[in-house]
Amino acid sequence: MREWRFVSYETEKSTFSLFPELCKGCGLCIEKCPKEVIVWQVDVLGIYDTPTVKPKDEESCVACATCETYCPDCAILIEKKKKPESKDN
Amino acid sequence: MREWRFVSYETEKSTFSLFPELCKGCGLCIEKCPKEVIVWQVDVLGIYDTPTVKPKDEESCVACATCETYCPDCAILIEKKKKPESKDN
Amino acid sequence: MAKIALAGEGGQGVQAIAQIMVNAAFNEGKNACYLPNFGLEQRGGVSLSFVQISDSEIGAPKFKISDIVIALSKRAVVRTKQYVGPDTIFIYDNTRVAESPDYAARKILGIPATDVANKELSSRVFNIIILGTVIKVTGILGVDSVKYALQESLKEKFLKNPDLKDLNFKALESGMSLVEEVL
Amino acid sequence: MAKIALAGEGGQGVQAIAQIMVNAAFNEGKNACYLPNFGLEQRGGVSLSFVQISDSEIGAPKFKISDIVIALSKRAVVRTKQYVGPDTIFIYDNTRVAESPDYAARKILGIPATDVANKELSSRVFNIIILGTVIKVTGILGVDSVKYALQESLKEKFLKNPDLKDLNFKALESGMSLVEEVL
Amino acid sequence: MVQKRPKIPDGWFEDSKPHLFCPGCGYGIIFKAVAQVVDELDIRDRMIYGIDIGCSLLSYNFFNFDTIQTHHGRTTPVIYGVKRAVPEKMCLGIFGDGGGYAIGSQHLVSSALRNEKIFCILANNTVYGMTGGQLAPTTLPDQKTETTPYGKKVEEYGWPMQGPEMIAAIGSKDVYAARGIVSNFRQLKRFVTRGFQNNLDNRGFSFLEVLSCCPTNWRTNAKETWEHLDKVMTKYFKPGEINNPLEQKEGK
Amino acid sequence: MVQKRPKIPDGWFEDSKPHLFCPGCGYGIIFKAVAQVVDELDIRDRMIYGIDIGCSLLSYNFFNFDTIQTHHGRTTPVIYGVKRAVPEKMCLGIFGDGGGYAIGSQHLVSSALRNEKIFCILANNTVYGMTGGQLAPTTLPDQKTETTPYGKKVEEYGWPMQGPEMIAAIGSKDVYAARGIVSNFRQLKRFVTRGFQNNLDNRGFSFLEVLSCCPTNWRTNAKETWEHLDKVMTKYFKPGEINNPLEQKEGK
Amino acid sequence: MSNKKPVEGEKRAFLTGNETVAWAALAGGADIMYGYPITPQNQVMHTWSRIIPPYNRKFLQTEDEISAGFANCAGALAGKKSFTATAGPGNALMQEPQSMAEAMRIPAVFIIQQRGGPSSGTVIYSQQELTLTTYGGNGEGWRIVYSVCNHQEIYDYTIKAFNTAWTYRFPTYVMGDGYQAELREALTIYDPEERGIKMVEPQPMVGMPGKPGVDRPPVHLVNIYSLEEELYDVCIKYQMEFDRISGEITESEGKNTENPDVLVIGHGVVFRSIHEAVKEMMKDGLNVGYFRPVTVRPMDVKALRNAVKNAKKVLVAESSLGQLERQIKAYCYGLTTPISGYFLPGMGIVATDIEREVKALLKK
Amino acid sequence: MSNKKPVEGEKRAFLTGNETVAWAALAGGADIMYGYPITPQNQVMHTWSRIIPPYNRKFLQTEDEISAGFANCAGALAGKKSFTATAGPGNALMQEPQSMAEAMRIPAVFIIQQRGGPSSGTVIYSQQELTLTTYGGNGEGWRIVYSVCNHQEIYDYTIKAFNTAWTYRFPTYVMGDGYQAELREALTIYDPEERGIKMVEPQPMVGMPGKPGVDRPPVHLVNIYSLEEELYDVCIKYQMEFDRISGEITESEGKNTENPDVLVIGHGVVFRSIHEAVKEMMKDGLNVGYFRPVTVRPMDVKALRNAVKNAKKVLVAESSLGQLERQIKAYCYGLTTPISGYFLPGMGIVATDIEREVKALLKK
Ligand SMILES: Cc1ncc(C[n+]2csc(CCOP(=O)(O)OP(=O)(O)O)c2C)c(N)n1
Ligand SMILES: Cc1ncc(C[n+]2csc(CCOP(=O)(O)OP(=O)(O)O)c2C)c(N)n1
Ligand code: SF4
Ligand code: SF4
Ligand code: SF4
Ligand code: SF4
Ligand code: SF4
Ligand code: SF4
Ligand SMILES: [Mg+2]
Ligand SMILES: [Mg+2]
Repeated sequence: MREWRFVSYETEKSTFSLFPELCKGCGLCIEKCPKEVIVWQVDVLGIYDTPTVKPKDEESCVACATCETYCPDCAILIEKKKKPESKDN
Repeated sequence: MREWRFVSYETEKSTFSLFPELCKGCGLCIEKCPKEVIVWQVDVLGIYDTPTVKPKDEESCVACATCETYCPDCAILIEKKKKPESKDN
Repeated sequence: MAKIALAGEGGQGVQAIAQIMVNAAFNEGKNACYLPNFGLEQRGGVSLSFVQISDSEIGAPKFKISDIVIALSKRAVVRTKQYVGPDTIFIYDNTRVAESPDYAARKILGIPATDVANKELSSRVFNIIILGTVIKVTGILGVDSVKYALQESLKEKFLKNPDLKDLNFKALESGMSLVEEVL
Repeated sequence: MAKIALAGEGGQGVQAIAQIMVNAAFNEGKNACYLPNFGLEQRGGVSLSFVQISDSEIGAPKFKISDIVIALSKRAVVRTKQYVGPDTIFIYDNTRVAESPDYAARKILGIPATDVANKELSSRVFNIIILGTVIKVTGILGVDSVKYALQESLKEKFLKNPDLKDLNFKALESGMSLVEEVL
Repeated sequence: MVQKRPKIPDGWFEDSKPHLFCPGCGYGIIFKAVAQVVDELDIRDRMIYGIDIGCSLLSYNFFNFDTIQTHHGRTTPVIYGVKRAVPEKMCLGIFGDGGGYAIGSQHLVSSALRNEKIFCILANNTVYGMTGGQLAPTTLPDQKTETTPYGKKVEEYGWPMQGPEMIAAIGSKDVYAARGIVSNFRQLKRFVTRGFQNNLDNRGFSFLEVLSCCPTNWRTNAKETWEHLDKVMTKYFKPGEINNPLEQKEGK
Repeated sequence: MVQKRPKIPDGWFEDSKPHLFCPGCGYGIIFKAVAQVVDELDIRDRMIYGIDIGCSLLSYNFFNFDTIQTHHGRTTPVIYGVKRAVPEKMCLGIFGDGGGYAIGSQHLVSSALRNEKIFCILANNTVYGMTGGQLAPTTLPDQKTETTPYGKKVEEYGWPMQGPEMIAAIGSKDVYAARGIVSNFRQLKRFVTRGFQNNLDNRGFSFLEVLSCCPTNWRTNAKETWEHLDKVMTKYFKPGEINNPLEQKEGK
Repeated sequence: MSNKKPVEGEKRAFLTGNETVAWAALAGGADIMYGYPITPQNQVMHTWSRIIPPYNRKFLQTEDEISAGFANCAGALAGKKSFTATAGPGNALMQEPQSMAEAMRIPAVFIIQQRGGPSSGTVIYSQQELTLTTYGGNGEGWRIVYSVCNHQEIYDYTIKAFNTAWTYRFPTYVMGDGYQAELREALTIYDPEERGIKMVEPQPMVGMPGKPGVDRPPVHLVNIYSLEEELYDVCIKYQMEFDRISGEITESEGKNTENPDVLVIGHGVVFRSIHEAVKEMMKDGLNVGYFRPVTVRPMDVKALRNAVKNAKKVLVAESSLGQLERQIKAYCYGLTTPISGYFLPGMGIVATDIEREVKALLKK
Repeated sequence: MSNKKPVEGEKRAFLTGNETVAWAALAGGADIMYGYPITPQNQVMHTWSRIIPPYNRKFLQTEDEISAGFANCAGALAGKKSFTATAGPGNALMQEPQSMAEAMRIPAVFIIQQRGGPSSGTVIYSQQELTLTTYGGNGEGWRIVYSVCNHQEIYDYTIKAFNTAWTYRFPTYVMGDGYQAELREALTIYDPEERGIKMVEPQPMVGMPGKPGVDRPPVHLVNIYSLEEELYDVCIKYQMEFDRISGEITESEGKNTENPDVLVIGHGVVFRSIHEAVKEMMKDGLNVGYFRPVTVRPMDVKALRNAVKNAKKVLVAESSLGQLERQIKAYCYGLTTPISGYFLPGMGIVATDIEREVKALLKK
């Protein structure tokens, strides 16, 4: 099984992971996110040396996975966090 | 102007002329005539040595020219006769 | 070896008699082949057929000069001119073609096949009369084997109407004697 | 005669500097030609360009061994290997490509073009720095004529933003001196 | 007895008559409608006529106007090629259902799409006539053809092609799309006139399918031919105007 | 930190990723829908996948199933050729609007006509992507392309092609014809599922046009890309099911 | 494919050439035919579609020759013995898929019945598709082409074509012509296996058993390459394979090729006339011979050069304007035997034509 | 056609080969281009459609190459200077209309930019369409094909192609390749009339003035014939005309063809390398020469045979697997100068390749 480099960002409702070797910096995710969560970043460069993306903060993401769905390159992984109450169980 | 051999048949309402060099003996006219006027004949042969057609009598033809219209080979000419009254004039 | 070109109008049964001839030859163990011509039109063109029957191997499927040419209509007479050489026997239906063509052939024979068919037999067996003349002129096929092939090819019709067999055989024989008269 | 192969990622401006070079050569009355490579993908392939400048007639549009190879990304370094011969000067961007390739070239020169562009000038003139290094290494074109061609090709941009001209010329000169240091 | 002349339209090239089509072939009727309309519209000197390989080829010297015999299915690109080069010409193409709906369907589709100002008439005889009666895109269910000797199976080859409906669906409102039938000459002529008119007005592409007959490959006599046309074919193909950008919509 | 895996569908051939398509290309989204459905229907071992020359060619090693790269416009005859030979296979072809509506339109028309039990997905990006942005049959009015540098004139090239509508008009009721859009993934997946289902049921031909994006030739950024898709393209092309022989008609 | 044998034992039959093709394909185990009507091959399709039902074979009439050609490739890729038949403009149109078959080594079988050309020409006959069939398309002629001359050969080589295709994986052709297509003559039909001809089993190139990515890697077949070097490697490899197998494939026949005053060369149906003419002339004591390539691609160059070298003069006879002569001259470059041509484009050549031409050459 | 001249006087320009084609067509008075995109000729269409508006010329993008080819024929039949451009699989597909152009003597102009083959091959470069372009279709090669080697020639011969086509009424080709298509280099563009090149006026073959049947007989153009004999007569007539005019059309160039130790033969872009290599080797005192056919159809056979005869050895260099060599050998049949080939299918050939090969031959 191939291993892909990734960076993960924890937000309240999700773990937002980006696979820079897959990201081509197209920006489709940024524009498709219903909550305008995603922003450019240059700390991690994509496969074509382009900027990649990350969530702008820890609050906005609602873990809807729209970005994941519409990324043509499968460069985003959204892991929904269990609701706090279920954590208490 | 090319001359075509023809035979003409006088009926009450029409002059029915057949051009044997054009008639291929397909019979479409026979079946299309609304008055079932047209019949086969072997006295005059068509271009492929087939039987040709003629009106069966002098009464039935109504000079509608349906046969002329539908003959794919322009082998029939229908000349409508002026009504008898006009003849008297 | 016989090279026979047959030509007529569509519906005159030219291809059918070519077929019967090569079948008879095949049954006799001879080499035989037959090439129909095909023009652009489905109907209306002159129907041509090139038949070859031989005891030895056959070369080109189509020949340039015929031993025998059969022309059954005015257009067929014109169309077959190119296959006529000084050794050709040219046979035409003189009911349909009034004037004898002035081709430089060995022999030009007019056969009243249409007339005989219509008056003495039936217009349906017109082509079988022609078959008879060809058989006679070539002499390359046995009459019995031709009759057998004829029977085979019309088997179903003969079954339905046994009189037909007689009619056809009569036509064949009449064709043979017609040509004998003029040979 | 100079045979120069330039390779980089799409967007690095490889084709643009090839174009400026041959324009300059054309203006100088030299023979020049330039063949872009084209792969299947519209984007994502390595962008390659084959430039030739000469005082005499030019033969094949594409050559097999370069006098100078410029490789501006990791993939470009790999892709251009086949154009390297024992007499080749191989230049790469050592900001983007960490390890010096072990090709059997005459010289292998790492230029921190990206670094210099980003830090001292602007990432936009990265390719002009490279242009400077090529000009310097080949020595086949006059600096003024290159500047003129550069100006022509960016005329409209320069008109809109006159500072750009200076920036580009600086980049050109910086490219020239960068390579001088390592030559 | 005075010499009589057959009513051969001026648009027909009389020297080539009797023509090369089979006895009872529907093409003759289509050509009569075409020539009469050309004469009525007085456009003979502007006509460029293109034909396929297919039985329409037999009309290579049929008309009293300039004719280009092309390849099977290629009449359409040839006549739009002419039209684009010399737009003042009236470009008419006539071909079969094989040429139009099979091998040349990309041209028909594209002419409708680009709204080429040409007029295409397609003779739907449900077979490949010229090559001796093979399956066509229009062949009826269970119809026996040389390549469906046990009858055409719908599971294998689908239902008969709906040509003018397809042309109309492609998109342009300026396309004239209609279906005539050789047994209704008045209607046929009307459709032919409108087809030309749509080009004359420089409005758009004109397409007319004509339900035609091929007694040779159908092996029908005259009675069966008319019946097959009127009773059987019209079950699968509805005559009428499918799209008429000219005001006058065809009622019946 | 535990190793994370990108959500690459099993149906994708992971070794060939990142794939060869441009940044932001709509094909990637289509392929995601396809692979997810193939995985859900568990038909990977029955898949034969055909692609055109056209950007779909860049998927020659994209999927985890057997792939035949064909010629421009010829995916359709190749995959129905396979299907006729080995009917137990599921045959999918993906190609562009040039391949499908221009050079290969006769194959599409004929597959719809014969109701070939194959599934064709056509990416409508209103240009010839692979060759650098020429006019396509779907190009929008006034759109600038390399071969209409001053904008496409409707008088010259007509209105944009209505593909699924044409396919539906050809005649068979068993043809599945729909239009999806890459900006509506749920719907897209539903349409892909039904397209496959129509083949799995051995009912008929399935055709899905997908409004896709070509940011490279459109020269759009991400925002403009989505807007062009959702606001401009949908003015000319209506997403939805045009013909659905499966019961569940698509509401929205 | 059902187990029922279409032909049991050996049988004399009297068929047209087109019927012969269909029966041979059936006996040779063809699974599927894709075709588009064109004279003079129509009857192949007619016969095939008429005779297959008991044997569970398939037929598809496509929308054009492009489709028939590509579907033919597809059938073979899917592991079925697949064939098509075409002629003239259809053959021209089918070059696109034929070229794909060459590039992807697809063992598809093509039957060509040549008609008059160029363009629509005639629907009757010619040998004007020699160049097209051997070297058509934008490629290098990686094709195996049998040029047959009688119905027995049509039968034999149609069966053989499937074996050749599936053994060597190059597209394989049986090239006849309109005369042979429509001619009726006798031949022996037989079941190849009963004659000891081992029929090669087809193998799929896609859709093999197992789940791709699990049981086996997926197959990804291409005919386009990103780099010149990639294509170059493929070209060299395939050319070398083609050259290597040529020795096993080439077939030819010759008579009196040791030292003839005139050697007559011709292929296909024209060879019948050559054969007859040479036989007759030899009977008359003339020192003439013939050489006939059976495979016109690849050509039996060794035998050809030998025959030409030994001859005093060479006559190439063909129903085209020098298409065969051009190939003969290219293959025989370096030899000096004078070669002249007798060309009747689109027309039959008979034995007396050959005799006349040969005698004229003898007199010179 | 408007009267405005696209090019006034003479001008140096720095263009791609594709741009050069478009400008030459414009200067040569082309009225209309029909085309379908394919790499590497796309830019011909791009440039043409971009530059024509002021000059009232026309462009139509068709649905495929078949259509582009037939429409191209139609434009010429209608009396307009018409052209198209294609490559590779598009060229294969366009053989059907090209064959019609041959049969009907249609003066249509075709631009071919060869790409790698067979099949899709590469989009880059090759010389693998020589056979296809000179002898494609189901015909006899009644085509005039200029194989150009640099942008000046692209310009000159594109203009000339229209004159050749309209003078002789055979389809006329300018054959380049992907390298030349995409290469940028300098050339002089000019107005042909100002240079004293008389541009031939096109004449319609249909749609002439007057009412048919009244003012003039109708024109009925065909490409199919009912009888073998009719087609035969046409074939012989056209072949004779083609042969007759060949003397006026053929072009070639040679250097040191009197008695070279090695004569190098090549066409198109490969000739550039041959030219360079031979020049270099001659400088080094080697006795080498070259022969280059400019018209690859018809070939300048006399000059070619002369050159080959005088040489001790011949090397044919080409970016294909012997397509040119085969033609050379056929044309030179009877000569005995050893010919060897240097073949890089789909790959460029450089001067050092030629030098290496020549020197190896010299050593042997
Ligand atoms: C490229 C090509 N393919 C096939 C043919 C053979 N062919 C000639 S006519 C014809 C079919 C004609 O059928 P259709 O178009 O329906 O016209 P019809 O004769 O029925 O009027 C075919 C397949 C050809 N001439 N050219
Ligand atoms: C026969 C042939 N003609 C033309 C081409 C050139 N060609 C390659 S891809 C393409 C167009 C692709 O456009 P489309 O089908 O819309 O696919 P896209 O790239 O937009 O997805 C063309 C014309 C070819 N490869 N083969
Ligand atoms: S994560 Fe995906 S959608 Fe977002 S920029 Fe990267 S490639 Fe584009
Ligand atoms: S999961 Fe939804 S909300 Fe969160 S970043 Fe992605 S698209 Fe935006
Ligand atoms: S004119 Fe009318 S009624 Fe008289 S014969 Fe003709 S069709 Fe019959
Ligand atoms: S007159 Fe006309 S319609 Fe009547 S049989 Fe004769 S050809 Fe047929
Ligand atoms: S074959 Fe049919 S369509 Fe063709 S001319 Fe005869 S009747 Fe008419
Ligand atoms: S050119 Fe357009 S369609 Fe092709 S891969 Fe790039 S974005 Fe996608
Ligand atoms: Mg039809
Ligand atoms: Mg597209």
